[in-house]
Amino acid sequence: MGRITLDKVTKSFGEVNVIPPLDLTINDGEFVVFVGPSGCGKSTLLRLIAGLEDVTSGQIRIDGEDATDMPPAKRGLAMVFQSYALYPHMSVRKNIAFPMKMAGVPQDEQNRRIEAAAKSLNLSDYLDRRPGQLSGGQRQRVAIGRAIVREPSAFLFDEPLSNLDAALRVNMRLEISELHNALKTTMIYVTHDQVEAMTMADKIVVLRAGNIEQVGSPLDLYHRPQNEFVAGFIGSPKMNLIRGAEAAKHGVATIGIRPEHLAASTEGGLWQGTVGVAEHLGSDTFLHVHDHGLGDEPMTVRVDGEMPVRHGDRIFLTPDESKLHRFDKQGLRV
Amino acid sequence: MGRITLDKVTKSFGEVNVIPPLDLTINDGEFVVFVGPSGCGKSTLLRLIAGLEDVTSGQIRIDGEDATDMPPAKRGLAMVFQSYALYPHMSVRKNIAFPMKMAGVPQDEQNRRIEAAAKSLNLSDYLDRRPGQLSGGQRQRVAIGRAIVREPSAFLFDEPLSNLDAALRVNMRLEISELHNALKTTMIYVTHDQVEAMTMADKIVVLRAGNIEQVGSPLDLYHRPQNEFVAGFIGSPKMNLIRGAEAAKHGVATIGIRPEHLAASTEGGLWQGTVGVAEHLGSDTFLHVHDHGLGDEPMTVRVDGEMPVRHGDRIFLTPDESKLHRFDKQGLRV
Amino acid sequence: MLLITTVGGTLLALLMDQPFWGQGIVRILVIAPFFVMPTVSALVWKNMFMNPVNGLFAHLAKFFGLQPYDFLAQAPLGSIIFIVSWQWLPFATLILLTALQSLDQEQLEAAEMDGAGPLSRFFYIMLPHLARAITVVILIQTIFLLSVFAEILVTTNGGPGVASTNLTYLIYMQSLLQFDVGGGSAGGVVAIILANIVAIFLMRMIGKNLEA
Amino acid sequence: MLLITTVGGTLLALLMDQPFWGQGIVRILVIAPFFVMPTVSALVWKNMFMNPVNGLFAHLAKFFGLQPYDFLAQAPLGSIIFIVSWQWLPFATLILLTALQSLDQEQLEAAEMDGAGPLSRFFYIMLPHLARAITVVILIQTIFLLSVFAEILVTTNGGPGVASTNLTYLIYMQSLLQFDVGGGSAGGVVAIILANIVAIFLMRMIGKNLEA
Repeated sequence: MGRITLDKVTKSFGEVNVIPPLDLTINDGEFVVFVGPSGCGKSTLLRLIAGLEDVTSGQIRIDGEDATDMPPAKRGLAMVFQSYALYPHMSVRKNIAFPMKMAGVPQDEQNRRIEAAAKSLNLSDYLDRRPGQLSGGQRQRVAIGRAIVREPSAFLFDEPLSNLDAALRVNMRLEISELHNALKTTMIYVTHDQVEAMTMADKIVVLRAGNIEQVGSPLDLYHRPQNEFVAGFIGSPKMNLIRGAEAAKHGVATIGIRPEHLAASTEGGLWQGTVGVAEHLGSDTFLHVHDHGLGDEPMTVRVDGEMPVRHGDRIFLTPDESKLHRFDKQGLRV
Repeated sequence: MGRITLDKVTKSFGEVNVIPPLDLTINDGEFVVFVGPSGCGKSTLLRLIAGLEDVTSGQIRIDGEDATDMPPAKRGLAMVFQSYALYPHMSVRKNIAFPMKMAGVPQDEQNRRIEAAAKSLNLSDYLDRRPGQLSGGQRQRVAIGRAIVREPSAFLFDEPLSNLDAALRVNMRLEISELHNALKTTMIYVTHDQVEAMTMADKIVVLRAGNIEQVGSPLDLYHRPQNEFVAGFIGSPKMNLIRGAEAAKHGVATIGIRPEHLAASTEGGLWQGTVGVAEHLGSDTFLHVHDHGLGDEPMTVRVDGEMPVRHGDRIFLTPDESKLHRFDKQGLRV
Repeated sequence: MLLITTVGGTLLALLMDQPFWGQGIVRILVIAPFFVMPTVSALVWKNMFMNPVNGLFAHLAKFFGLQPYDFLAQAPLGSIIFIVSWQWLPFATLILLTALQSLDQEQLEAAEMDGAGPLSRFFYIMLPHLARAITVVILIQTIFLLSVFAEILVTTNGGPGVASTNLTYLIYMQSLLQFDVGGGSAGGVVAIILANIVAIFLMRMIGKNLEA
Repeated sequence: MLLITTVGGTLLALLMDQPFWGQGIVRILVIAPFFVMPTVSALVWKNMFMNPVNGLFAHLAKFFGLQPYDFLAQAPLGSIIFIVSWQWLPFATLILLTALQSLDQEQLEAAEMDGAGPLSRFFYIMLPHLARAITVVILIQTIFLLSVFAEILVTTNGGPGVASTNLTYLIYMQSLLQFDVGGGSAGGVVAIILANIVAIFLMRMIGKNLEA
């Protein structure tokens, strides 16, 4: 079981109010991602749930039980830290065994769980090494192993992939997703990378300055962003936001159109501009279009496959009207 | 001018041969990216060109002139380092002025160039700050500014974006591309990230263990990888490589198909398997398909837009025969 | 004598570490004695605190109705150990404090999540982390304690008898007070060799530290 | 005297740094004198090298046909400065070496690309980087040199006259040899205050270092 409820939780550091009153329910077995720019309070929120920080007011309930004043160890949660936080003077085996040793699990049971975790994480060959002798990806796995053996009611991940390189990050992302499919345990995952959030989450919580901007499934957020901030934050490349006269035509303050919902043509279309940087990825082409008369920012267009245009070429863009997002003066969705 | 020619260049550190004899020509005005996994010798190659390492044998020519034994400062090249390598005790202005001061450029000319560089890089407001007071992206710009004012015949970039976070990396990538469009100067760029290589390069040099695996434009490498290594390295997500009976049907040792050239269907198709992790990005869906009987690795499929499948669903895959890559036993393209 | 001082000093410093985390002013006060010159400190202790007639301790003792105790005469070794410890404690504290602060906070938090109480955290996480720093402190102190000279000269002059004589003072007496230059020089060479054996261990430690 | 010693030591150490980069054994040899006890070193110098009859320097001088020179009698201050410098040089070297090694190699390479020669690199890149370390060395040495005691006692006994007397030795003489406990104590207090003023600067430096 791993149902976590936050009820009017606030957190202040001295005078600074990091988290204003915040309500959130995380259901058993869900993979929830907290995402937001740096300094948005997402890590603080995770640490409140873990018990590493005390809430200023409000209540945290785990499986219906009030856990607000429980020490971290009693909450039945396991955390994977950004720095992995392995114990450098212990072997991998002892690192993984440490939480069980503290909990007084019998030796036989400890060995059984270590073997099982090591097998599922491909760590069996490294059990007697020190963390210092392992690569970044292996350390990450040890940290996950140390969390698994506790058989927690929920896993907490604090930007676990930020110290890995691009290729390894994609692999570990898949491994964690597969782990969730296999264990079906509640997982709470903090990241600043919206791609990680979109690919891994059942439910995304978008945070800005301690406030929840939107809660929903990845596709909810992609199709119906509640405000301009979420619209600009979710999706890669970023949504094009257009203000002024063009938006007024639609009767709103701002309209947004995603790069993949713009049709590009060299013959004709609704808007025109000149090609700036053209990024040819083979599978797609991203065009950055300047001088379109719709604002100062270049517009980004995604074209499937290839498009034989070069720097300085004239290009026409036509938005898919059905995929247009409309926002009012306060930046809220209309 | 910035035409650089490497003629049978080798480099050994003691007994270890890092770069076997290597020939390469970089034309004036080209944006060349050296890409490869870590330890492939790409940084060493850049440092050989810069003159920070001495070649063991062979010749480096810059604009036809033998530069093999020239000191770094005389080669007319400017380098942007991974750590930015700014001088921490100098203001931004002095940092940018340093190479001109060393070259004895008159004070008026120095100021003119600093103002011009600061303006084009949005640094005008920060000229009197110390590097320690700047953000990562700003430091990166100062490092580029210090390179620009020298008006070099070629820029050398050594993984300049690896210390920035994902969003900033995309921005700086565009800025460097725009800089190249504006200056038309030769640029040599080292990275381990194939996306950077694909989006920025005129010409990509793929390196493995000091050997050049392939040289070509991004689309050359995407459409006609010369061997399995390049096929697997270029493109995101990775190409699916299939060996054994299925490949034998095509009369080769290995066949490769990119995730975007596989059609997925829930009704029927050539191959079938079960969905493992499904990554819903909104604009695309990436499916990782297991139990397809074609090998141990899961197959990756890219579906445009959304596809309503879940973990454990049955799915059918059909490759686009015209986009199939064929490789022989030695891993070379057939 | 050396062992008692160093081990005692190390343990005391470890205990003292806990409350001082990040409190700048307290830290300066703690570290101040380290910068007081050995001769001065010995004199101050001798005359101001331990003097059986006018010393502060004597006054204290009288205040509680006890017999004033001539520390340096009755327990010369103990007194010297006390003075030297007082001087070297800040040094150990400083080094161990720096080491403690270099401990990754996330490791402690991970251990807390793993169910380790304060005592377990100290023994399983902090002590292994400090192991190297403790060794360095012990080695450095050993070298310097070999040469505690000023204190002995000023306070007890090596006496009574040779109860508080150490190697350096022995050399001094041999060669200058008894004009036995040969014996003194021999002692000097022995001392240099001894110090260098310890120094080699120390250099290895520091070398490892620089690499890590 | 203090200034000459520290500045001289610092400059010498800086020059010595260059060739020793990364050469472990040479480094240990250079650092060894630091671990030799002050008394011992002073004795060794006095008897083995500078003695006008049997000293090594005397033999050397005779070998070259020169008049043996009684260093300690003729130039007491110079001799003491020399001995103390010899002792403290390794300390400065060690600290500055560590500071130099913490200098980012890419900065030097960037300067090289920017057209700075070895001399420009030293003045524009290395010296500013070392500025803080040099200050720390000067401060620490100042504190310790205030208390150079053993050397003076053993070699010149403060004489001839008071030519080589410093503050600590003055206190020693005042309070013990002349039994003027009051004057000695006063001197002691002055010394403690002096040391602590320097120490406060030092602590600020170290504090900044820890933050950076």
